[in-house]
Amino acid sequence: MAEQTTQIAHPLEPFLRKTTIPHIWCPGCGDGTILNSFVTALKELEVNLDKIAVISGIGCIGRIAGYTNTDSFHTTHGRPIPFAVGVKLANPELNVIVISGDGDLFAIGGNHFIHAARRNIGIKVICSNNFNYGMTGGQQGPTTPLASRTATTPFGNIEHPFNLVHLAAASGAVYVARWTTLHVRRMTESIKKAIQKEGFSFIEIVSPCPEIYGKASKIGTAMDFMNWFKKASVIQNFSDPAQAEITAEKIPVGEFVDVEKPTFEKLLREMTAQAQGKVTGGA
Amino acid sequence: MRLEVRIAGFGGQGIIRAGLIVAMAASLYEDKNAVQTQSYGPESRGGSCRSEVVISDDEIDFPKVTDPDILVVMSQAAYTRYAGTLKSGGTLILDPDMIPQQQTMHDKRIYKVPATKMAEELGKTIIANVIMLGALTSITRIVDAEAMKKAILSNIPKGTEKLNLDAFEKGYEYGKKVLEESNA
Amino acid sequence: MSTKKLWRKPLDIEKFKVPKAEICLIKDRCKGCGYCIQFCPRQVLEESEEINVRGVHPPKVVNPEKCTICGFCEAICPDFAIFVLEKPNEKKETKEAEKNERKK
Amino acid sequence: MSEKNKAILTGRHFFSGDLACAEGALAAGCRFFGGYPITPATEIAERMARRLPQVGGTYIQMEDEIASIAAVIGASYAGLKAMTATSGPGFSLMQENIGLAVMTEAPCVIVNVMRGGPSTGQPTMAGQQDVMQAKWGSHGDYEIIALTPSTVQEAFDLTIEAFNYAEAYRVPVMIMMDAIVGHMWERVTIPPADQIKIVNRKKPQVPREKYAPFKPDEDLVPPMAVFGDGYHFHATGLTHDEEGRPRTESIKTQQTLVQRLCDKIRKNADKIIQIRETMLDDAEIAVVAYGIEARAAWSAVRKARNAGIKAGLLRLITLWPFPEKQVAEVAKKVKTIVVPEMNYGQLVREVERAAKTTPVTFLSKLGEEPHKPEEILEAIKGGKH
Repeated sequence: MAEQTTQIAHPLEPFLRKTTIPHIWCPGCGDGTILNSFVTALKELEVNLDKIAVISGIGCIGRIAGYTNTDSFHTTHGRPIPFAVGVKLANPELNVIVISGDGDLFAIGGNHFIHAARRNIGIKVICSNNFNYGMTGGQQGPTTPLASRTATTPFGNIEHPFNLVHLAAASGAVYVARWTTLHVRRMTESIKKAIQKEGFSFIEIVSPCPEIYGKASKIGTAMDFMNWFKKASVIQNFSDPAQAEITAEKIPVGEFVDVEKPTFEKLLREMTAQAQGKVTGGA
Repeated sequence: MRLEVRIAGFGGQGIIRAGLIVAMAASLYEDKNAVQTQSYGPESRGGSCRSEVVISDDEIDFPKVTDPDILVVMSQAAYTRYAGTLKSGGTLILDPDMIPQQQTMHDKRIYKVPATKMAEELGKTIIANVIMLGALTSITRIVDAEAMKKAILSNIPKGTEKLNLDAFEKGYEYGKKVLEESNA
Repeated sequence: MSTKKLWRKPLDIEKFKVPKAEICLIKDRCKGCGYCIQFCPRQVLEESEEINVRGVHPPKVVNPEKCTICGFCEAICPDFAIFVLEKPNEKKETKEAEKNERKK
Repeated sequence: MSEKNKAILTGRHFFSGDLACAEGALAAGCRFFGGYPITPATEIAERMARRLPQVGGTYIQMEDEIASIAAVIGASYAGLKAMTATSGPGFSLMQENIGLAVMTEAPCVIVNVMRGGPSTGQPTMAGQQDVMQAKWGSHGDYEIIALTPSTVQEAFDLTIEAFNYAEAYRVPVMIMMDAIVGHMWERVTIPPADQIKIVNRKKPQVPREKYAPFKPDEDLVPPMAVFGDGYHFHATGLTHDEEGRPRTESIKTQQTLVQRLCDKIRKNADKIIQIRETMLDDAEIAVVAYGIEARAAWSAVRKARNAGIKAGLLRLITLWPFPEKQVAEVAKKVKTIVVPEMNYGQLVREVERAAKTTPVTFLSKLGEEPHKPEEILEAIKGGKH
């Protein structure tokens, strides 16, 4: 018999904080797959885990920082990016990864996102986009599709959603990719690429929220989400991010931006070197 | 012995800086205690502003000026507002070109120093405050001229030392002259 | 025990003997999303009849010989409940399985 | 010149309160500043922008005050002494993450150069209207430390002490400096580096497997690991156990944690609280004041003594934890207390509470000017029996 109820530890166990699995996420929630993909990337890169800091915000995916066996911090709602900026600038040797949700990063924290991207601070931002505020019971958010029903759009959403890859590209991110949780391998490869890249990197992961959004929007079960992703996803590497809007019919995925630009840390280092030796005295 | 100085005018005249220089001269380059406070509106140019200095041999408790012993005014608005606050017997130094409407004040010593016009002659109107400081020094002797010059030099951009010292001297000499005239 | 695995199906797979897979389940972690079953490219898994502590039916291995150790089930599982190892040889595997059987 | 010498400008200077505060921070070892320009605190940011790169530190102007305090907490967790400076409107924006700093015990210093409020209020003018907000601005029960300078020298000295308290107690420490002190220029003497007392946070003495990031020592303060040191620890704004794990469902964890966060300050209050007593020994009337008002009060007390009135001054340097015991002791000795503040009645309520039956006269001043010494003198005379 090939199958067994195993006593052998899961190979990713060393990358997960002890006693935290099972996690709090719902059956079929994409956040678990994102965690899986993220720690797989860490494992495959063979990075020094001492130099990884995982920062999260509020919402379901916010709990991810507590699950990774690295230094980690679970901030207030919307603030993982500025917190991560402080960490990165205080110790540029650290690989600082923000993993948070669409509401956290683009509603309450939207301003922080665009400015960190503009400055090209070398933090990596992974967004679990599940189209709504799952943890608080499924309210409308900045990526909720037009006309979609949520707890706070009982008559259908009248707001246009963000196209996150376009926003990231326009804000100055040097690496931008989008995948769904069905594209696990590609997701892992993108995370690996982002971790190794200098500068502000952004990966959007379109993720199922079966228990909350799935019900309100009538998309349905976790499997219905995944089947939608399978049917609608079109890989369009390096296509125009402005044209990458997510619709019911089409989810453009792929790498959209991969460019080089001096990072804030590099320019800061240069400026500091220049400033050393020039002392402003008192009066 | 507590001495209160109020310098007032409008933003852009170097009023705040002038007060700072006086306080710094007393506090760093003479063995006195001094504190400078300021008040200004949201406008960086043109709004009313005042700079106040308390100088004392003792530790200074209240740092604000209430009834100044010395008042320097460089605008009509400042004159109108503050001339009455000057202590009886106090010293008023004013730029007559900037203050066309003046009252008669018998209990105060008034010295007219056309600092703005003199600054124009030096080619830089922004130097009027330093000319005023020169006059203030020779008329009131609140601080030694050397201390004042040191304070001026540590408050100005590099390359403007000569201009500033010339302005100070010009004001100093003018002050001496008006003082002698009034004593005569 | 080797943890080496092949992520992609090699083009020349037919020429080579498919390594024997050891599909490991941590059944009580399973939340029953069914991704591993649905997205297995070789239909190795099926929903089982048994109910775990979470009240869901974890997968069971029905076509072990078809498994190519592509690891997709392991990668997509949101709950770290399934992983695949390459079986070094039949003998040792049986022992392991027996040992685990006894522990139950 | 070594970096340390560059950071500590030993000697006599003529500084504003804002500049002295920045120099105090550098002398204390602050190497990160995240801020957002706001009158009348901008000079602190400007000074830090120029000075931090010279000593190998980092200055960043963030997109707003929310980001500023978040970055400060991040830098603190990455091992640097970190600070931000703001005024009322920015202080309001920071409140949420001040709570985060309290909850995750992030040592940091927040300077609030107080202007007139509410709202945008009087940007270029002074107030003492944020002193209650310093203690109660964020939600939940917590204790912070707040210091208030009355002189420019104190702006320098207290900023160093603020960092020392922050490091010792793992708590946000606030410098509540009214705009008059912030913009006031006076002489500051900076001592040689070896004469400046510096406190650094306790580091864990146990290996990673045994490290519980929120397990306190006897002083109720847990040793603090730093990101990158290999401890792989987790911190969260959620209610958490000693391991740092969220325990939002546990009543006991909430009680233990919140009580400890408060008690580490309350039980060390005697070590933290600083006051100055002037002519209080035989006083019948006490003026209790802080910041710029304390200097007006000092002048008033001198004038009262000259007029034969037995007045004295209790100057509060520590506003929070409130010097309750110290005020109570003074209240027992005197017949009446006068409290002048540049607000419409804030810290006076704490004074009243501590003074119990001793009558308290409140003097309010709103707008740029502090009380004139004569106004306080009048109140002293009015309270004389």
